[in-house]
Amino acid sequence: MLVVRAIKASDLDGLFNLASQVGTGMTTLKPDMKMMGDRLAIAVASFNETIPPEERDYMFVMEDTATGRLAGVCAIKGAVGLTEPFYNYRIGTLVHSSRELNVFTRMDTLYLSNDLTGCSELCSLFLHPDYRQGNNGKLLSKSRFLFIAQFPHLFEQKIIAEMRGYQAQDGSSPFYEGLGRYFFKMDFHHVDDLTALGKKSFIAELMPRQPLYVDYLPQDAREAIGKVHQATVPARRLLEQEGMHYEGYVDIFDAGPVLQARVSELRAMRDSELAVVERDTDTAHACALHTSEPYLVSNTVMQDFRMILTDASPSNGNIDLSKEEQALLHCHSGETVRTLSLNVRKNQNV
Amino acid sequence: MLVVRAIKASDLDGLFNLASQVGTGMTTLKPDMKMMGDRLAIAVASFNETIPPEERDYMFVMEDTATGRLAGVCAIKGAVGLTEPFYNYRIGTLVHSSRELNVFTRMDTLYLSNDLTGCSELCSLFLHPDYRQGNNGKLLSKSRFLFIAQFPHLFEQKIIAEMRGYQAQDGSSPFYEGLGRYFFKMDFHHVDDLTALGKKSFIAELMPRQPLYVDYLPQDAREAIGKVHQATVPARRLLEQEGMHYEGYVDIFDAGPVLQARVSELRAMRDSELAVVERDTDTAHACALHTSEPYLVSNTVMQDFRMILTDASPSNGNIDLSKEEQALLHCHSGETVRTLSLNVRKNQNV
Amino acid sequence: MYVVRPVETADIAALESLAAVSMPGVHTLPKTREKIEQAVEGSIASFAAHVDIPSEESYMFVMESLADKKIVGTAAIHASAGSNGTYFSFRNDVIQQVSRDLNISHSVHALTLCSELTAYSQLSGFYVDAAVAQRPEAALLSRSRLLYAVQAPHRFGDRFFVPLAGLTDENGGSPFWDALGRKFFKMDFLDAERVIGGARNRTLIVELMPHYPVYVPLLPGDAQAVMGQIHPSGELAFNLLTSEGFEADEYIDIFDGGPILQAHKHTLRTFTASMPRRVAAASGTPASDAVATYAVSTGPDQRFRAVTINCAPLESSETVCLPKQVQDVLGVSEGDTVTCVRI
Amino acid sequence: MYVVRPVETADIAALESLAAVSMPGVHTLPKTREKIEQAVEGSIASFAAHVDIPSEESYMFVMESLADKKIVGTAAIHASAGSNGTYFSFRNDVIQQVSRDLNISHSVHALTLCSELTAYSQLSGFYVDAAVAQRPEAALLSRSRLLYAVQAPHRFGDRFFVPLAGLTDENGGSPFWDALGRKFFKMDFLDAERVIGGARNRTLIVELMPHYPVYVPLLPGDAQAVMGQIHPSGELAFNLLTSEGFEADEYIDIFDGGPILQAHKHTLRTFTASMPRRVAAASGTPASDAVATYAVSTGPDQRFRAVTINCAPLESSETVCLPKQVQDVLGVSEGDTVTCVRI
Repeated sequence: MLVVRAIKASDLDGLFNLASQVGTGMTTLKPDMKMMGDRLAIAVASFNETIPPEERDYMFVMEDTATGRLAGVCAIKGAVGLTEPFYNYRIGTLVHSSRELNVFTRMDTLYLSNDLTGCSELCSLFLHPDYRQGNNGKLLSKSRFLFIAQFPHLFEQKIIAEMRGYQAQDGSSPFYEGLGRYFFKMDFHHVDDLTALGKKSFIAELMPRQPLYVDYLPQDAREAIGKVHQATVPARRLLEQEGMHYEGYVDIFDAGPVLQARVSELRAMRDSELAVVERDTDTAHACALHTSEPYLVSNTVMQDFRMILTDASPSNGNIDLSKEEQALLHCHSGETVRTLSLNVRKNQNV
Repeated sequence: MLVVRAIKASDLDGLFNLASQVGTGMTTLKPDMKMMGDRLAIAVASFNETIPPEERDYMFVMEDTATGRLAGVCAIKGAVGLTEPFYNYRIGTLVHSSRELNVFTRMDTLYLSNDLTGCSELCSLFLHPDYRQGNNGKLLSKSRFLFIAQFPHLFEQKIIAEMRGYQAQDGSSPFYEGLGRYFFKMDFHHVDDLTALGKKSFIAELMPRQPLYVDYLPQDAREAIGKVHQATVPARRLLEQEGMHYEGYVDIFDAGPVLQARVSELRAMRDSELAVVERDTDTAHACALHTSEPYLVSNTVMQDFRMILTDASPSNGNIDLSKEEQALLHCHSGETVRTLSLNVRKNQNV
Repeated sequence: MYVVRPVETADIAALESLAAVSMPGVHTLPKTREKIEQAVEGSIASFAAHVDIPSEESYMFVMESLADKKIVGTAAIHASAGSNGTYFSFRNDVIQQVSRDLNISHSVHALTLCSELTAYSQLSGFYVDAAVAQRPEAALLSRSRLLYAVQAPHRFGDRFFVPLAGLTDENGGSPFWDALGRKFFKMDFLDAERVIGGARNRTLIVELMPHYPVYVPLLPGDAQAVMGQIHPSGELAFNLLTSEGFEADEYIDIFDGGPILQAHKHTLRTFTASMPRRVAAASGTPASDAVATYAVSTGPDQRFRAVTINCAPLESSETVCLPKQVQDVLGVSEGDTVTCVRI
Repeated sequence: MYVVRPVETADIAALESLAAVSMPGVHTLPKTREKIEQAVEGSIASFAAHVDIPSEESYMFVMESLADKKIVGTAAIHASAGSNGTYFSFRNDVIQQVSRDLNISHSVHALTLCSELTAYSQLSGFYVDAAVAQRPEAALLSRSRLLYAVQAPHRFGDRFFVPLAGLTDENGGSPFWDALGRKFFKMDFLDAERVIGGARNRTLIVELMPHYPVYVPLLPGDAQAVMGQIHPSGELAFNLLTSEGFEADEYIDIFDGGPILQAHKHTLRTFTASMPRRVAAASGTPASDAVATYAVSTGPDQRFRAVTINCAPLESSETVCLPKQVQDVLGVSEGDTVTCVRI
């Protein structure tokens, strides 16, 4: 059985093993014992609420309870950009119009910005290849929204997620080749590594400050704007189902999209429901609502937050969870859990 | 009884009388027979769908059926900024940070933008002073969202509403005095009139193009950014209840906020429900759900769209409307109407 | 012998046939009868005008072959480029890019739309017949505008500039336009020039042209290659102007990327090296020590005339010896003062 | 009699006591023993260095009263302002605002952070004792830096600039800083200058300073009022430099808004009017026709010396008559060539 749960100090080795599988392209999850240990300490302090909300980094692991093996990881940061500047390009619109000539030209424009400073962030999602099947990916990614719905006061008004940007067949970034290279004079991966290390003053020093018309860029660079890496397409779709949208912010190097949402408008905030766990009896099972719709269920305890996927559905404020499920959630009948249908239900009234 | 309905060609005189009450500060509703006649013709063509969706201007009037008098007006434009540039200031963030000095400065910045080009717009809301009581203002303002929920395919992905900006006691605009006056060298009201007339090339000619730090402005100009005129506070609140948010766009002259939303995330899109009108019988009335919660109800006919407020509530896909209500809506039992609770219901699960 | 003089109404027909000669770019002659008439009338009014502050005046000169009374060249100068708006150009900026952390240091070129040439005096409309192009009279024609400015400094600014036509391809297309202006104007180069009439001071420029610097490395190679390059037809003008003291490099044209030469009058030879000299009599044939060619001019205004003469160096002389025929052409007599500058 | 010469290790103690004199701004002297030692050693190494491209060299001069062997002034010149980064300043831009529709035309001033002074040579650290300030030796000291550049042009750029301290209030606050720098640095003017050590080429400037033009009309009145104004202590330097040919107005300091004077060497009197002259003997007392004061200098490098003399105009003479004492101070003999320029 799989459970997604708050990370613990004892997970360091498991986390390191997991990170060793990640490969390039994920700057926040590198198999570096020192970095990882530091981050884990912050995560534990976050769940224990011993550091201020904006410094927190809630990490979750997916554990295969049969083996104790860690199958995946994901995280939510309380706020970004409060110690190092957080840069993006924002795509804006400028209209150049002349009545006299009857010309009306609408141009996309890149603005170097720190607009997302202070937003909460979904990040560091990784599922081990052995577990990439069924609803595991959905469980891991969407579990974070249940946590947010349970503790919304811990997060900023807006939440974002940076998506890995489009790369050509040969692994190059057309956007970087069409723009960044002229100013940074080094390879894309080198630049990416520098930012992962937090060395960002070179961005202030070398990046063009003036708004740039997108039309100045070569065709392939233009097309890469807001487009995710092929491997990231499913992850993007999952977040969009939860109410996150691409609003014109992209990575300054590869132009990968930033998805964002008001926390208050996330599907989990609007549609997740509290339910009381029913006693584990045959009667309860017999009366329970039967649907083919899987549900995400979490307990409501910060320090030991745990989430699972179940076939049970909440009904009239109750939910029928099996003994095993209750054990996975560390909860008992009569206690309250939070529920959210795994998939988005279609609105019949539109 | 009051009904909000699609405007008709025969409403021109009534509309002119209404506009005569408006006074200054509302550039889109001036008592000018020629302008008004032109606009009315477009509105009629809009409901008849004889012009493309982006050119449409759906105007609604609130009619007092007892007297036939027009009590209010409001409108939705299919798209803005497609023939004349639509300017705003966007408030962005720039971070100036130096590790060496341990300085981290977060600055708000004004960008001259045409980002909202192509958005649909809520505009021209005016309720005659004689009718400013009870739920009339809510009915008039919110009626538009029922129309959008019924015909969402007619609108762009995003919808906006410009709010009149803050003015000092003496009627001056602190934001304009702190910024625009240096570049336009004329009075605020003169500038406002020019833009109302569609003369906008002077903006391209005179407005500073470079991003401006908000901190350069005097204190009172800074404080006016995103703040509405005192008389506009209630109108703003109504729109915010429906899911519209201030996202950092303001008027270039008075810095009044632009509220905006994704159409798909409007409350009316998520929560409005279709319901079948029950036969007007005593049994139906007796079984009807009784709540103290007023509902907005509309018919579903584009050319003759009509909305009222009712005490009836939808229940299991049906709604019990009285003969009078059915007459106001031009609908009959067995037909489908759209319903939305007038007020926002609190989410019990947060 | 050739004389440069202000244009007259009688020259209109001759100008019309000159205009029929096809020329690239827009900084040349008015093309239609109506435009030519306007230009000639405007010039006559300008020479006649009493001027306090240089404004919309535009002075047009023609070079006439005295032998056959043929017009063989034209040249013009506008008192103030921005008199009717703002004169827009691209300024060549260099941005230093230095990162000490990364040990990177390089510079990036950027083009910034600017109005700094507004209120400069603008030279334009230079054209000479091929037969004269290699003769010192070509320089005389180009320079006569500045000789007039030396005589009437209150009619002009302290700074002068000259836009020269940029490089275009065989079809009249401009790679620079295709990379920039076309994106905003949505039309072909020649159509844009036609619709704007060669002007650089129109409201539609500020409405349509980019307001933020254009980073040159982002431009396609062919657009970068033609920046600051002149159309072959402009070579003669370019050479005459640079030897006069004009400098390129700082500004280029916003449409075709052609060079804009500019200078403060203190650095122009016509201003710094022109000498007033008293007219003395001379025999009709040049003396055997005639080692130098001079432009000699007189005025004022409508009576402006300029010719070239060959004579001994004038630097240490108080007079200039002019044959009777030359005196007649200039409209001067012995004892009058003329302005001389070595060509 | 006073001589200007390169600083030596033996001068350190004297410089330390000079530094004790309180002076505003940052473009003056190093203040601590350690900084002074660094500066002196750097200067000695610079004079001794073989230079291909001007770089981090910094040359420091002192003026010594020969009567009492006292140091009465100092002056310095840096080979290349941006050798260690990029030299930042504000450029004064003027934006033309024209609307033909509305018949509006005015101009708006804007300050743009720029790096154009990078690679210029920078004059700094000018200080003279009050007793000498009114004497021609003050001009000698200021100019000796340029006299050295005339002798060793390969050690310097073609352009020079000098930042002068801006206006501050009685508490050392700067209204210009309060309106601009403070908003980004979040600290007082003097603290900022202390932490940055008067430098204008540090990474933290590009990190903290505004990257977009500052529209001057939006600045508070007191900040606008001090833009380009000098601190009273800089008046002597300002007057000496402007009469040398330096121009203000185009750039101001990014911290205090003080003027930055700049010039191409072709417009500086020391470059355009300096004359090489052969040394001839002279009596110890000035001749009765001594109507002019000259700076006379010799070199090379560490042996650079400069003094003032009074003598008859040298323009039409091939020699300069120097008394034996002066020859000794300069380290020259009859027949040697020295560089002379009128003060």
